[in-house]
Parts: sequence; C-alpha cells; structure tokens
Amino acid sequence: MTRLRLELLQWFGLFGGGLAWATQHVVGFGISDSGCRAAGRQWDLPVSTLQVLLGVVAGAIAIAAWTAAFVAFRETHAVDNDAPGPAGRIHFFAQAALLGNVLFLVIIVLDAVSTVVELPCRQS
Amino acid sequence: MTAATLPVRHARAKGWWGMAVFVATEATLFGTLVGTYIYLRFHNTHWPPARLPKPPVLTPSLLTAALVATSIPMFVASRAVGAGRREVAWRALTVAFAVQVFYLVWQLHDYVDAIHRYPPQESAWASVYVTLLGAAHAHVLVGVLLNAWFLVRIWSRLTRYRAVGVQATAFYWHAVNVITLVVLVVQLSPHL
Amino acid sequence: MAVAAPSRERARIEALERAWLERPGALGWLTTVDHKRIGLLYFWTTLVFFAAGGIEALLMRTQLAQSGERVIGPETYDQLMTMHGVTMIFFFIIPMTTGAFGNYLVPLMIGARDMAFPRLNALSYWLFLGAGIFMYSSFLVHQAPNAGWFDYVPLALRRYDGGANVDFYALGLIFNTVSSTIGALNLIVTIFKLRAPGMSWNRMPLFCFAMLAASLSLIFALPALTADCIFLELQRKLGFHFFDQAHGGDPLLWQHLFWIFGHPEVYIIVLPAFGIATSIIPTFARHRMVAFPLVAMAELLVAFIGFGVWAHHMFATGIATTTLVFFAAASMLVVIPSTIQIYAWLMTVNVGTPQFRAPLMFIGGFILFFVIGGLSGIMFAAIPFDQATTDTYFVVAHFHFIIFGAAVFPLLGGIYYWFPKVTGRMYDERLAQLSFWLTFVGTGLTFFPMHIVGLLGMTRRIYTYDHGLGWDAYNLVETIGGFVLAAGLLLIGINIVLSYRRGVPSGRDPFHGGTLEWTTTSPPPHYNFAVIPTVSSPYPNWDEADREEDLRKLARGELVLADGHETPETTVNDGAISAVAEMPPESPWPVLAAGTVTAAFFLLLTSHYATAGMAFALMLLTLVGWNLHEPEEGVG
Amino acid sequence: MTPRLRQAWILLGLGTLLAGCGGNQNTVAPASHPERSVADVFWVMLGVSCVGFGVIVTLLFLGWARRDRPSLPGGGGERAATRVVIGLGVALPIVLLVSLFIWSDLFVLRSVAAPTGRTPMTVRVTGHQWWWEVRYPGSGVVTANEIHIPVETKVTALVTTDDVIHSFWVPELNRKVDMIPGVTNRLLLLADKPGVFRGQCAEFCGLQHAHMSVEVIAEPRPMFDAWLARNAKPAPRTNALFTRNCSGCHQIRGTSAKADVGPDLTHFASRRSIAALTLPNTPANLRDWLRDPQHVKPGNRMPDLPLKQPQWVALQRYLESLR
Repeated sequence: MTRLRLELLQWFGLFGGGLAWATQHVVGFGISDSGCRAAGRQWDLPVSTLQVLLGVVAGAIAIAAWTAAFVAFRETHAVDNDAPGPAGRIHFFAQAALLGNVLFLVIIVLDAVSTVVELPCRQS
Repeated sequence: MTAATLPVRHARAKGWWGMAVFVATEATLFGTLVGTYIYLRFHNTHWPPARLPKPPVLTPSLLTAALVATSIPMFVASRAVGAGRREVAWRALTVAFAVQVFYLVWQLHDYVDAIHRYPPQESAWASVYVTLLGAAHAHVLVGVLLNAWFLVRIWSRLTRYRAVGVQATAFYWHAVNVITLVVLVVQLSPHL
Repeated sequence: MAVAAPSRERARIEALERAWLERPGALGWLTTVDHKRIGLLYFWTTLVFFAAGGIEALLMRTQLAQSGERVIGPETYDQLMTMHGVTMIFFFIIPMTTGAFGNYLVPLMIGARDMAFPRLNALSYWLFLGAGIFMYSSFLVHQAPNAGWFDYVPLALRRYDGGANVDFYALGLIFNTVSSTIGALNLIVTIFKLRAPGMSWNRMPLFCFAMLAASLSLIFALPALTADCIFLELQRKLGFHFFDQAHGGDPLLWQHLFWIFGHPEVYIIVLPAFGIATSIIPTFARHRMVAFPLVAMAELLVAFIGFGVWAHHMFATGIATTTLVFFAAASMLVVIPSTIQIYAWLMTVNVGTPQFRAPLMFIGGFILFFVIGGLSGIMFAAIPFDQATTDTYFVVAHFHFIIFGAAVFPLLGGIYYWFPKVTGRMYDERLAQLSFWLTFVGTGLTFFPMHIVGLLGMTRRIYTYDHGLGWDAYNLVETIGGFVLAAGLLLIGINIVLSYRRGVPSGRDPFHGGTLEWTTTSPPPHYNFAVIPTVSSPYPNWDEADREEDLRKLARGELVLADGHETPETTVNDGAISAVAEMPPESPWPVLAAGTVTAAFFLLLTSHYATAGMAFALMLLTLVGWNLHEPEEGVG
Repeated sequence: MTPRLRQAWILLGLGTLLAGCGGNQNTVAPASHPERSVADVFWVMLGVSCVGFGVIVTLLFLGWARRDRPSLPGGGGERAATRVVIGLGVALPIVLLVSLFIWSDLFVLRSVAAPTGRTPMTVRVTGHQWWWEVRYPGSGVVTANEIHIPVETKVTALVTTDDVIHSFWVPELNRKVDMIPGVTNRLLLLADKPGVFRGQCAEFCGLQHAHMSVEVIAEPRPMFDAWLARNAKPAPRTNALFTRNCSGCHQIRGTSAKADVGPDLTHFASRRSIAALTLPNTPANLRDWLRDPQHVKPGNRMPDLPLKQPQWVALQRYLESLR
C-alpha cells in the first residue's frame, strides 16, 4: 500500500461522511421545503422518493468513507498511537474516522427514514 | 546548528495560511449573502419585482471575464516571487493591477447607476442586489489596495517576507475572482 | 532549565533574553505583542465584563424575587436582560476562553514561542476592548440594547424600537465579530503552522484540538451574524428592506441567519471548556486520557454537526414540519460526541489514581451540571416537547446549566490549575475548596428551580409575574441562590488576589502536569522555551527522555534560535520544519488601528457616514505604518 | 402510554413536585389530547434521564471513593476503559436517541400536529402590542384577551400579528405557535373538560410582554352558544364622553366608535379581566386603570386622559353597562 493511497484513504475517511451528511441536509431541506411552498409546488417533486434516494446515496458515501478509514486503520495497525510522522497520524485519524462516519451514517438514515411518516406541511 | 542549516521541507508559509483562513471567512460571508438571495427568491412570486428593469448582462459579463483573466498574471507573479525573479513578478503585478483598477472604476460607475435604477428603499430584491454587489466591489477594492502595496514594496527589494505577501495576495485574488463569478451568476439569474 | 547550566548554556539563554527583551511599564503593555501579556490583558478585561454581567443578573433576580415587584421598571429590565446576555456571551465567555486561555496556553502547549501573528493578536485584544467600551457606552445615554440577546425583528426595527438601542447592538456585534474572527484566525494558523517539530496531529494535546474546533466554528459561524447585523443596520438607518413582508422581505430571515451563527456559538462557548477539562483530568488522575483519538474526534464532531442544527431554535415558528425533522435528527445525534467525552473523562478518573484537589473538584461539578444540561438539551430535540417549552424558563435552566455549569466551572478550575504557572505562586487549597462548594451550591440553587418554574409556564424575559401562578417560591429560591453564587465567585476572586502576593512559591511543575507549559519556569520567560522542545507524545512533560534530550540540545545550541524573535514553522500534518519565522517585536500600530476603528464605529452610530469613511481611511494609514516594519532576511 | 405507567412516574416523587401544585399554566397538567402526548414525552424522557444521571453519578462517586488508590477495581486497564467509553458513550446513547427520535419526532409529532383540515369551528386571534384581538368568523363577534370555546370540540385558532412577533401559548391546551406578520399559523384548541385555561405571550414583544396574557374558557355547548349570541349584539346605547375621548382607539359596535387601535369594548363588562389579565375586572381596578393606565401597565399605548372626577364616574358607569 503506497503512502499516497494511505493518505487518500485516511482523508476520504475523515471528511467523506461529514460532507455526505452536509449535502443531504441542505438538499433534503430544499426538497421538503419546496414541497410545502407555493413557489416550489409547481415543480411537484416526488418528495419522499427523492429523499430516500438522497439518503441511499449519502449513506453509501458514508459507508465507503467508513471502509476507507477501516482499511487505513488495518494497514497502520502495528503502529503505536504516539508514533511520529505520517504513520502515527494516519492511524490516529483512521480511528477517529471510524467513529465519525458511524455517527454521520445514523443521522443520514434518520433523515431518510423521516419521510416514511406523513408529516403535515403546516404546524398545527 | 544555526537556523540557516536546518533540514527544511518546502511547505506553505504561515502568511499564506493566514490568507487562506481569511478567504474562508469572506467566502462564508458571500455564501450567506447568496443564500439570503435564494431564500428570499422562494418567498416571493415575482423575483425581481415586475416593475423593475432586468439587470444588465453584457457589461457585467465582459468586465467579470476581464477580472477573472487577471488570475493568470497573478499566478505568474506568485510563481516568479517564489523563484526570486523580481522583475517578472513586478511586471505581471502591474498588468494585473491595471486591469483590476479599470474593472473597479467601471463597476463603481455602474454601481451608482444601479442604486438609482433599483432603489433599495423600495424592494427586498433591490436591497439584496445592491448589498451583494457592494460587498463584491468592496473586496475587489481591498485586492487592488493589496496589489498597489506590493507593487511599491517589491519595486525596491524582494525578501522572503514580501514573496509570501505576494503569494498570499495572489491566492486572495483567485478567491475574489471565483466570488465575482458567483455574484455574476446571481446577478444574471433573473434572466435564466 | 537546569539552574547550574555551564557557561555555554548561560550565554545562549542570555542571548535569548536580550533578543526577547520587553519594554517595561504602561507603554510596554500598550505595545506588547507577547501572547502571555495579551492573554493576561484579556483575562482581567473579561473579568470586569463578567462582574458587569453578574451585577445585571443580580438586579434581574432582585426584581423577580417576588411577584408584582416594582424594584425595576420594564424599560430598565429589558436593557439589563439584553446586556446580561450580550455581555456574558460576547464579552466574557468567548474572549475569556479563546482570548485569555487560548492565547496564553496554546503556544506553550505546542512548543512555540508566540502566536503565528503577534501584532494581529494585539489588534484582536484592542478591538475587543474598543467593542466592549462601545457597547457599554450605551448605558451612559440610557439606550442600552433592549430587544433581547437575539434581537428578533420586527421588534428590533426602527418602527418598534426607535432609539439607538438596537444600533448599539448591531454595530457593537459587528465590531466585536472583527476582533473574534482575527483571534480565531490567529489560533488556527498557530496550531497549523507553529507546532514543535515532530508534533504531528496524534501528538497534539487535546486542549489544542478543542481550541482548533472552537476557532474553526468561529470562522464559519461569525459571517452569518455579520451579514445579519449589516442587513439590520441597512434596514434601520438607510431604509433597505430585508425583514418586512410588505416589500418582499421575511422576518424569519433574521432568525435563520442569527441561529446559523447562534448554535455554533454555543458550541464555541463549551468546546474550550472541554479542552480545559481534558487538561485537568489527566494531571490529577495521573493517567493519560482514555480513548484519546475518540475524544479528539468528538471535539471536532461537535463543532461540525453544530452547523446543522440551528432550526431547533425555531420549531414553534410554523415553518414546514417536514423540514423540522432534519434539524431534530441532527440535534438528537449531536449529543453523542458529548457522551463520548463524559465517559472518557469518568473512565480516566477511574483508571488513574485521582487526587480530588480544587481543579478536579470543579471538573466534578462541571460533569454533574453538564449531564443535567445535556439531558434537558436532548429533550428539546423532541419537537413536540420543544414546541411546548421553548421560550420558557425550562430553556433558561438548560442553557445556564450548560453555559455556567459546563463552560464556567472548568474555567474556574482552569484558573486555579494554571494559577501557579502564570504567577509562580500556589493558591490557598482550603479557601479554593470552600469557594468550590459555595459556587456549586449557588449554581444548583439558582438554576435548578428554573426547570420547574419553566414547566409551570413561566415564560422568558418577563420583568414581573402575577401572584396566583405558583412561581413565587421557586423565584425566591433562585434569587437567594444567585447571591450565594455571587459570594462563591467573590471568594474565588479573593483567593486569587491574596495568593498573588502571599501564596507559597509553586516552582515549575506543582501538579506534575502532562503538557509542555509545565516544562517552563513559572511564570514562563518571554521566549517560552530556551530550546524548541522535543515531542514524542501528547503528554511531553511525562516523557523524561525527551526532557534530557532538550538539555543536551541546549548544550549543543541546537534549535535555540537566539538571533532575534525566531520560532520554527512546521508542516501542517506531521510537524516537519519548513522554515524559521522571524516574529515582529513590540509595535504601537495595533492599538492605534483599534483606536481608529473604535472612532469609526462611534461615527457610524451617530450616522456621520462621511467622517466614518475618513476614520476607516485613517485605519488604512495605520496599516501602512504597521507594515513598514518587516523582519530582516528570513530563511527558507 | 397507559395511564397506569404514567401514575408510576408521577409517584416517582419528582412528579408530585410538578403535576400537583402551581397555578393553571402547568405544561405537565394537560387538559387536552395533544398536550397529554407532550406530557407523556416529557415523563418518559425524564425517567430515562434520571437513570442516565444515576449512572454518571455512580461513576463519579466511584472515582471519588477510590481517590489516591491506584487503578480500576478488577484490574481492567486502558483497553477495558475504551470499551466502556464505546459501549456506554456511543452504542447505548445511539440506540436510545434513535428510538426517542422515531417515537417523539415522527409518531407523536404526527399525531399531535395532524393536519386539522376542516374543523367545526375556527377563531381568529391577532396579536397586538400587549393584547390579543379575538374574532369569530361568520358571527361578527369581536372580543379581546378571552377566547370562549365549546368543550370537547375541535377549534382551529388562526393566529397572526399586526406588529411584532408574539407567540400564542396556552400551556394546558396545546403547544405554542409564533404569530408572525404576514403569515397565518394554525393551532388546534381542544379542551377535554370545561374550565378556564390561562396562557401567556411566549415571544419577547417589548415593554409589556409580561402583561400579555390570555384566557381560554371552555364551556358546555349551550352556554357557549348563549355567550356567542349575546356578544354578537351591538351595544344598546352610546355615550358622548366615550365618543369624544375614547373613539380614537376603541370600537363599540352599534356606535360611531370604529377604531381598532385598542380592544373592542362592546361587551367589556362581561369580560373577566382588564388589559390582557393585568387586573381582574372589578370596579375598583377599573377605576385605577381608567385614571392612570401608565402606572398599572407602564409603556402601554393608552394615554392618561385629563378628565375630572364626575366625568370619570360617568365613563365608568357607561363601561360597566356594556354587558
């Protein structure tokens, strides 16, 4: 495993899940908001199918990020936590990404699942 | 082992990183302004209001194209100061500076005209439009002042400190050009 | 360093002292760029604002002690309530954590001789002082901000709030945001570029991870507040239309923009406190922080997810319920990083051999109150319950447990913990423990009844309430608690001031701490480290081998960097030396630049736009003077 | 959430502290189906929170009890501690939070915020700086600071505001909803039992935000119909003094006073309070209020009128005749 691939795996692992959730958060908000607004309603987007699709894509990216972090973690397993330079840092961020991506995956799943329940547009 | 003989690995100077973080704040500020434009767009049926003339297309596009083109001489200047070639850097900066001043003067003239054509006191669209353009021009003005400063400084002597300054200014200009492009798209969005 | 160093070392140390000589007296403090002096300036100034905020709180509590009281009228109460919020958040807790603790400790903990941009650091302090004076000058004309700390429109528009109150608020916050952004930028670049050689990310202390997360949040959150306040000022002074429905604006735009800044702000408040807690616990448990990478990631995660939860402040505004669920999901899961840290702290205490001295007692109090505040915080992620209890005293109880319990308690513990390092003297342990118990009981008495009175229907920001609603008893207990709390804080102040002179000398490392600041003398010399320290773990002070290596390096003269204000620059990821940066010496320009900006903001307030423009032009002139001084020929 | 389980929580001790006492703005003493679901959500969250808090206190006490003695009982080292952090700090909370989210944010929210659609009755509430204007569409009834509703009937409150943002909140009937200029929000008002349910403006709206309370009076259908009919009738007679001094702000249907700056006073005497529940509606309070409204409610829009003693008495008698 060349050092460049390890670096790529580690940085994708660290940032992949977060960006996937952030995108799903903003785009999902836009979709469901347009479903409830006059200006948006004339596009009549199939809100729930789009949300679930968005959730699946974002979830896939988060799982890919988790796997990348796991591979980087395995590759640097022999390295001690306080090891110097790239190896120690990659091992460190890989462990961190394992936790982060789990969290992002759960939020992504909850966002996608929430469209299953038919919630009203207007608070009452 | 004195400072001169330390094992040195090439990396970005702290001045460049300072500019990078500053650019992040300004980009977030423009993200907020553009977000406000889009947010209010979905809160109004007529955006911009029907009675207002549509924003101009040709002049802003050409001017923005000219400004974005200045990224090339700025890149050349940044590369030249890195390699210690002072004259090349100075000439590249002068070219960029000229185009930028030309852009700024023309845009400020159009801006004063825009404030009369789209009075912000009468509609939210005009308020956001005028504020967004004003912020963009302000950042171009800051870039012009930075360029002027380094034109004067590297005319006499090129030190590492000033080289980092020119590289940071070049990075600032790349960012401002991207922001100006985004502002242009938002400005022309009523035509889309 | 070693006292009886042979002549070669003594010569090198004297060379360093000559290079980093500081100008004594008041002029020295006015033109200082040393991160430790700026930290102390921040510390004493924020304590003054803390006292002001505390007095405002006590006045409010006196008015609310019983139903139907007429101690304070509605106008004064609104100004006190708003200024209490603005002062405590913008002029005490953020400048104290990032300005005082961040400035003083981050360079010491990463083995650097100063912040990345020393003069910018001084500018951030003087701008902060200017903004504080600007905001508090509103009391002189009896027009302090009076529309609440989040200042909702249309109440904040000129039609309903004609005076200069809201102008003081908006311009004051724009002013203070400039200072906070500069401070955060400085901290980020310092942590990125000035770590000691060898200190890759996995060897950086957790305090610096917390400060990095808080600074990154500041950088990406403050622009939303700046844009919001600019819109408000344009609408109030020049008649623009952003927030009024009739012309196409939307009142909820203000709330969206404010809370996009607002929620990351509350994580900015609490993150440095996590950093202080993760510094105190390993020292007094005499054991490394358990699950170190998870705690570091948790601090960054809190900041990142914090940007996606803002609309849980707006669950009752009637925006589409389908969109609220996105924010509820993120608000629910933002708790996980905090639970990780709580269990990591508790397991570290249990795995090590804990010494419950004053700093660790404050951390114990912090953990208890933070869990109560966190649990009530989770309850607001349940939309039905939030719509029932938002804008009531249940919310007030929640955020006071978080801000006071979870941000100020570690700060008070941190004051005791680093007091020996900053002053060279020990605080009085018995008095400290007494002050802890008084503050602990005061906080509990003041804020816990607010949960109950909030559920009984008491809404926020009311200057009085009727008799028959059953709120009298709880409010009376809260007022008594408020004065007990004030007494506890006063006792801490007394302990600090007394020990400053009469404390027992504490030596270099009284608590055997793990981070680099305990390797320097107390108080540290202006240049911090005679030799840039060798680092091979996040707890360098516990690595004896490295410390001997430092002594040998001093003998060899390696990495002493004694000719001028020098400190090494390293690469961002793995801390390999990339250059030797020449740091500027003292400079009068920051305080002059801040003066012109303060004048400009006062002119903007009084609508003298042209003169304000001239003041900003004057500021540009000071920047020219500032940049005329450049370091000599640097290396690399 | 069976009643039996809820009684168990209440007997938990903390419960009696809350549900039992307190005036009638008690969020956890519900008088309607939506508010009961909210109270259930609270009780479950409180219960689980107490258990969680107990675990934390135990761990902290364990650390304190073992001060100055080395390492974890049972010799578990750092590896065991990391597993505890992951188990208790990540896995368990995720399970609890996801289930709380699905239960409260999806199912309870859907049942509580169900689309009201056509309800048998609607009432239009408009917020003003520091009082509530209440109109009954179709019947021409206009009143202030009091909302009469038939008991056990779904009523939709259409809320908006003429000036700043207020928030309509009657704790025992339903959650709150903000009153935003240019927007009409909706809230279901459904009382299970007759009674007077007090509420308060929940969004800071200026000087007298504290004295902007409202009462929802749920009464059996016949009593409500009688009240509605009586309030639909215009005032029997006018009064020159009132027209000269007060018609600039107030309206009395059937007279020339038509302004809507202040509340409609056509049936003022039948109301239970003065100035949005600042004072109970008694002759003595009415006298104090008329003579010096700024003292009673500082900063409100009603000026102190320069009248003499006999005029005050005449004006008060006229107002008290507006049954």
